[in-house]
Amino acid sequence: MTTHYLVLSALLFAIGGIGVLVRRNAIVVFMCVELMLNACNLAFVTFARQHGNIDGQVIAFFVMIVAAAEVVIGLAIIVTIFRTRRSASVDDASLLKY
Amino acid sequence: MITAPTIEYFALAPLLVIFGAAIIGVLVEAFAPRYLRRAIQIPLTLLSLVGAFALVILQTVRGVPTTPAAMGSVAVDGPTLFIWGTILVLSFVSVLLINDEDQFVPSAAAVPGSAEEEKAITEGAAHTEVYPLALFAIGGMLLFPASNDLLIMFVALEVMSLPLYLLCGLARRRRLLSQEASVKYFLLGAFSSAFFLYGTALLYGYAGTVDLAGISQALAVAGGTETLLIVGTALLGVGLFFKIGAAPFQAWKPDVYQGAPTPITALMASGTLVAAFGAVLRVFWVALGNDSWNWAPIMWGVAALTMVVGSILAITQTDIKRMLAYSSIAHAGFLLIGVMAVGDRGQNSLALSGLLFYLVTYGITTVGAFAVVTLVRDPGGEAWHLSRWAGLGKRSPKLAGLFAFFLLAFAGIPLTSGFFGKYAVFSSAVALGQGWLTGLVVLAVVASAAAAFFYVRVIVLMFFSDPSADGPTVVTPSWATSAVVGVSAFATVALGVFPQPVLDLAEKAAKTLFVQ
Amino acid sequence: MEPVEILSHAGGGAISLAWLMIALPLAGAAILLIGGRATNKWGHLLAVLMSVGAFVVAALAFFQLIGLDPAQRRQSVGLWEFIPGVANIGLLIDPLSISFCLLITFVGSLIHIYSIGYMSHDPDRRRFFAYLNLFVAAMLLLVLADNYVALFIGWEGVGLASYLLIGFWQYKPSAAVAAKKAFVVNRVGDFGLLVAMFLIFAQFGSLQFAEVFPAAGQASQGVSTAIGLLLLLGACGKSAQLPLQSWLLDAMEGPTPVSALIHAATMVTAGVYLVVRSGAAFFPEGSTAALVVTIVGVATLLAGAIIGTAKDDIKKGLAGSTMSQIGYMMLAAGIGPAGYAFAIAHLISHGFFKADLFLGAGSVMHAMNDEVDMRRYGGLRKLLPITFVTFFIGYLAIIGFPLLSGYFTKDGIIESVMHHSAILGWLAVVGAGITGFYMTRMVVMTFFGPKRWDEKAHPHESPAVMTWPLIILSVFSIGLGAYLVLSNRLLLFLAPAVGQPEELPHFAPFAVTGLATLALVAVGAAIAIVKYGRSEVPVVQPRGSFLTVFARRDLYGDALNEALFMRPGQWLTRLAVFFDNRGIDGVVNGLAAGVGGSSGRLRKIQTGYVRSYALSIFVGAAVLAGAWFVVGTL
Amino acid sequence: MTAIPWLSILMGVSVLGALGVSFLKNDKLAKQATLGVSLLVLVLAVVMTVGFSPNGDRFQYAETYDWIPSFGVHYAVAVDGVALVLILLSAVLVPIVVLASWHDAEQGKRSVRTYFALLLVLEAMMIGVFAATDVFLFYVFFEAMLIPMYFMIGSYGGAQRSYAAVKFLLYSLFGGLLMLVAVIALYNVADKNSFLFPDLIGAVTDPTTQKWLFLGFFIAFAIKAPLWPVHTWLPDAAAQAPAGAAVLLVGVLDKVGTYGMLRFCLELFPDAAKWATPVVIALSVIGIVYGAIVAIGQTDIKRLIAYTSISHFGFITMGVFAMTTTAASGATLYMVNHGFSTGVLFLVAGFLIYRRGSQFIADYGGVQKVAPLLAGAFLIAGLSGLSLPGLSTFVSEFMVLLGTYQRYAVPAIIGTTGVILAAIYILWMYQRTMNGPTAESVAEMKDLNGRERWVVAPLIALIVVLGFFPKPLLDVINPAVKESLVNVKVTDPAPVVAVKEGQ
Repeated sequence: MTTHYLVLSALLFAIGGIGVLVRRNAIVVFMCVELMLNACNLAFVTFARQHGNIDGQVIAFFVMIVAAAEVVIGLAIIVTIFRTRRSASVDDASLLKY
Repeated sequence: MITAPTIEYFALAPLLVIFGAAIIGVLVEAFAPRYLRRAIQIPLTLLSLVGAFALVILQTVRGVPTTPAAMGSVAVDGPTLFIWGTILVLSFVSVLLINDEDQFVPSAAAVPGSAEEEKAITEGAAHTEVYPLALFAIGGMLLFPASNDLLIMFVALEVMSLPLYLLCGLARRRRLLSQEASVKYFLLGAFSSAFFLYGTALLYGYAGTVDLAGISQALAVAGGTETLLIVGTALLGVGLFFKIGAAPFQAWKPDVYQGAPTPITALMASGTLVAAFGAVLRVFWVALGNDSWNWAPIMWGVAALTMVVGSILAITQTDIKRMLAYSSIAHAGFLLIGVMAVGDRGQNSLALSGLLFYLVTYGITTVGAFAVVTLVRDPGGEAWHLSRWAGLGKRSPKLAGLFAFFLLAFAGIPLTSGFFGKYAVFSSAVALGQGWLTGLVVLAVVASAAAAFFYVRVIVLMFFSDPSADGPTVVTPSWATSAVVGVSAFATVALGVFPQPVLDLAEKAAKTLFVQ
Repeated sequence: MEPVEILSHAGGGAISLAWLMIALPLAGAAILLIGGRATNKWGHLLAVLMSVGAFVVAALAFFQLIGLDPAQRRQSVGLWEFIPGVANIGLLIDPLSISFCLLITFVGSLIHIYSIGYMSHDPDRRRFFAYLNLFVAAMLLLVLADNYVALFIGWEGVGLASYLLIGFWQYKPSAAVAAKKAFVVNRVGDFGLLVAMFLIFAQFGSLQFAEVFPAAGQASQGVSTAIGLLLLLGACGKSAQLPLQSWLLDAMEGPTPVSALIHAATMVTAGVYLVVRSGAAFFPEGSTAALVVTIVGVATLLAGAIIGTAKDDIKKGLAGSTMSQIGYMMLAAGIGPAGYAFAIAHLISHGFFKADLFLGAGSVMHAMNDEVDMRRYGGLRKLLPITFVTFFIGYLAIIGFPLLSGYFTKDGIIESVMHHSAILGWLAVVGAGITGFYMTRMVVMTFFGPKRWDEKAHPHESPAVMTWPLIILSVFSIGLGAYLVLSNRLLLFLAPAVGQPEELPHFAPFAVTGLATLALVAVGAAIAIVKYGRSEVPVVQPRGSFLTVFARRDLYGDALNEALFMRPGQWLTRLAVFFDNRGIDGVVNGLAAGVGGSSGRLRKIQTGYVRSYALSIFVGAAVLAGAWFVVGTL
Repeated sequence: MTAIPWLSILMGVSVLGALGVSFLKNDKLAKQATLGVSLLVLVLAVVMTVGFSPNGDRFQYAETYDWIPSFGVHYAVAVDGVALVLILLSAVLVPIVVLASWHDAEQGKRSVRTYFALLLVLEAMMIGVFAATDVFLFYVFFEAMLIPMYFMIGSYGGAQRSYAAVKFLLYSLFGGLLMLVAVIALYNVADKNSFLFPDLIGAVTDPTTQKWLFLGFFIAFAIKAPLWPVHTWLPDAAAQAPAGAAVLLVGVLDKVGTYGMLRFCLELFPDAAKWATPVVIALSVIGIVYGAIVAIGQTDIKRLIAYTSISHFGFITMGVFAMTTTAASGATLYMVNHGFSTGVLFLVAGFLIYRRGSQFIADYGGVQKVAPLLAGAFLIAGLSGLSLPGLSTFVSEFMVLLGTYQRYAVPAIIGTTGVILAAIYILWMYQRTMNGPTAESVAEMKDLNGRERWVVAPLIALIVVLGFFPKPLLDVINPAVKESLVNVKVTDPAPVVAVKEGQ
């Protein structure tokens, strides 16, 4: 019965993706990305179970670490730009174009 | 029953050296007094790069290992070593550029134009963290093309990218653009790596392993039409295409290249591209090699779109760095042709050597070009707007001449390295003898004819139009920068006239192909 | 009949030095042109010397030639390999070419001498003499060549010389235009000659007379007709025959000696030479080509005569008559060996008396400070006695007054044409009548009647250097015709070169045609005397009847050319230029602009919004996956 | 065959000269040095020519070294008769151009020595491109040549210079890149692992492949030549370039196109060439007439000359593709003669324009009165442009038409009308500039000075001498052309009527 888990992870991934597209607040966008990563994790562990090997679970741990590192960097950047612009809207940051 | 893992330390030595140096660098930041840091960091960085390079040479001489290292998760084979060598050289020259601290913000945390920034400037503060960050990024670049399973590849991707996200935001001038570049690169990068990861997950689901060799075996058994495989490959592709800046995933490149500090742009445009192509080759040739009939057509479309978008959009650019970004997109398109030129072993090694050579030539020329860009300054920083470059040929003929030469190399004029790079890839593609690929080559040459227009446009500006009264000043380059320009100019000539030695290396590296 | 084979010259004697004929004047021209002002003082003397030298060589060669027995009289002197496998430069000394050489060098020398006086006041006299020498050299190459290529070199060489000399006073726009016109119209003829050469080469694989003529018989009828007509086109260009006559009248813009030498005595007869030279091969008796030649000839002789009747410009009047006289020669040349001799005879005698007339006209102009309008002459008889007498002799010769040159040669032509075809013959007779009219008109208007010139002019006889040539020429104009024609001297002399008719024509003085001709000439002359001698000649040209205007306007030849070629040509040119700039170049630039424009539009895709970039990635991913499915299921 | 590497020496001297000149600080010295070097090259070239044995093997002075083994590329140079005369042409023209453009570079207050250094670089490449017997090497020179010329037009040209330069570069580059694909394909199809020309002859057999490769090469050469309708870059480039550069552009660079057709299109892809002949002949004929007509309508002297060249290139391509010995030899000779005649035409026009400062015909009139020598030179140049018999251009034009007629009568006849049109465009230009009342704007015009006479005299001498005695050149050209046609497997049509044995 692993299919449901897969569907769920796909849904989560899709929601995350849509979120990135529709939300303006940089933090929220970033959270959506994290959501996508976690969707991946879900998929990994599911498949791990499906194949009956633990690679997937191990990978999930790796991903969490990476995600954490990403959070550190990401928040640093977002905070800096927030301080400069007094806004966390990703749409404001659109000087670079064409 | 789990056997204890064996690690081939010698094979991985270059990686270890770089990462070790990076960590030391961090410690230096933590403990060394501010006035000493720079004096420590620069030699540390450069030496580690040299050391790593020496180790790469040593391994090449000692004989290329034929089996992947670290329980099959890191493949140190001919191509890897060649790519490592290339990346290390390119990083070395890029670091020489970074060494010019006038490029970097004194205190990234300070709000632009705020009092504290003034203070930082007056104190002459500097972010020497730049060096360890760069080293981490370089380490990532080394690992990325060497990783023999998708997990390592993902980790490497992040290790390479995260420091770059930060570095992009550290430009001393035009802070807003720099920060914007940083945040854009970060968000999009994270987004795309999520795709990469999900693709990995699906492939894991398909093959039951993330080991590239394992995936290709699974393909051999199961054939190539399962949904998991298809979607997985597609998403994996998205992540990789994003990194090399292939259309339609190229959008970040111009913005980031434009906003980032020029030395970092140089590092990304040369090192990252090389690493990313290494990874692309590994994934598509090692893991999906048996499936080329399915992915080649897709890649055909991507390549065509990429070279057209790159060439066309570059024509009307007014920012020099942005223009070079589009040009690098176009070049990514040309390189993809080589990735598709797969056939029997001989054909593969031909295509591979072509790609490797192209990467070398393009990387070195790019660094040189960006180095020149750092030298042409306005009161407000670099003279980024093309119109400011008008008549540079009269103000400082040598510099303008060198830049023109680099541009001609990009355009692929004979007797420059760029020509042989293009030639190597195109000829391997034509050698396949497939109409669809030859057609793409024709498209490529038409595109490069269009691309030639905007390179030539800059030359026209520099040489054929008269300088404006308050034209940009050309700063006298630091020893490092002039070294960079000199080296890359020399390499561009040498590879344009006597490419054979490097070609030999590339061929030797490509002979063995990637280990399974 | 098969022409006698050409022998390559054994060597020795003046014949092997024939190249000197060309080399001397050529050297003269070169020295004067390169030497520049340094040669101003003695340049003209050198030129005269060279021309005389050429004459001496010609004379010697001539005597050596008649020393040989008739079968031997076709000596070719190879000079050097020109285009390997195509043509060599070589000279052919035979009765035909040598006759021309004598004419050219002799008359040429006289005109050189005359010019010393005529051009004495011109600052550019040296350049003038250089061009004259150049012309003589080219003309000799034309007639001496032993193949078509060398002939063509001379052919265009004389064209160049005539261009330079017509435009000698190039600061006069009219002169410049006339020069250009002459060259261009000649080029139209040369086009024919060129294509003829291609055809000959494609047929016979050679352009040497010695190889082409013997083989000519084997070519198909159509081909040889085509060759003939193409050659004729060339001849028409040089000899100002219809339809390429229009340049000759304008050519009178050149200094008068030029008109005398080039546009009366020698160059314009080159066409006749070409036809006669190739006659046996490509204009065999009764062939279509030959027929066309006769038609062109007769048409031109009438046209020229008619034009001559209406001109008030003395030189243009003479030019018209030149056209008409060459028409006679063409006509004769068209009727085969029977006519060749008379054609050449008339050509030679015409060379003398027409030169005489032109130089006389020049002398008159010299006296009237370059006034050319006969309506402003009159009664010059007493003031210019020598000029008058010589001119009058020339006049009698041209109208064919009994026992003078023209009488024998022209009547000879008319006679033999009569045998050939009555219609042509009678047309020729009519032409003679008109000649009588316009020449008489010219003499009367110039030398008789009251003086009509204004006070500023002080007519005076020309210096000896100018009058002596006149005298010599007029002497020849009296006797030469008889010498050449009586007892078929020239015909027999030329026979080895051009062949001879079955039965020799015996010249019967005062035969029916002869008398008819004389009568018509007399009538014409009488009308002229009545119209211009007895009645007052208005100084300003009257409007004149339609016919007169028709004649004045050169039978609307120029108008025709303008309507048919010039205007359409100008339109075509404008069209082409427009098409090139807007059309072809437009496409090129349009393409570039299109790329640039699309770039300008496409870059807007790069909105700068992270979310739209993300969207492109998202969509891209979807598309990729979709495409993969499609490909996978293929 | 001498052991002396003549061709490398020729190129080496020019390149070293260029380097030397570019380092000289003193402009005057730089000029003299350039002149010296180019004269030295000329002398060497002449010596080499003397040593050439026309009836020896086809390729002489051969040098072959591996350059890039992994691409099968050699540094292989050698000359046959055709290449030799074209190299000689370049060697003759360069010193004259140097002398002619003594002051050209100074107008734009731009670096004089750069200009002359570029000239020498260009000379080296011109020699190289004709000498290359390795297709790849040829391509390298073919493309690389563009750059110095591009800078000469762009930095030292007239008002529209950058437009003209860019147009020139991109147009040629486009053709060149298409050719690059063909070159690569040729290498792979032939599968000889070598780019040496002799190895590649007859290597491509499949007709379809031949056609594609032929097109790849031909388009590049057609643009270079230039052949109608891809000619529009030439008038702009030639009109904007300084006179000297224009001479080398039209006189030599464009010949690479026609030379390439003869050497590569015909010999490497004979069947495809025959297949394409009707079209090419048609284009050439159009070019002849069209170029002439457009030339008549020009108001700018240099543009006019450029269009006359387009007409002349029509003759050359027609001669090449007529594939008869006479026509092909004529075409080759035409390349040389056209170099001289257009050269002197451009140079004299350049002197004229330099004096008056205008390229427009309308700004002149009656120059002959004030500057007879200038006018005389202009006239002779013009006459050679309308290929007057006795001048070298006639010989070649005559041979081309004669040879073409043997196989393609109608095109030859149409082409011959060009003779009439030529008379119109040349003489009309001469009349408008030199004849008539002297325009006050030119009343003060100086006549040719000593330097300019030295520029014009040698060319005119050459034109006249070759006009009467072309044999030396033809003796060198003919054997080579015959060899090529043998490779193309065509034989001259025999005359319809066999005459008694002469030639």
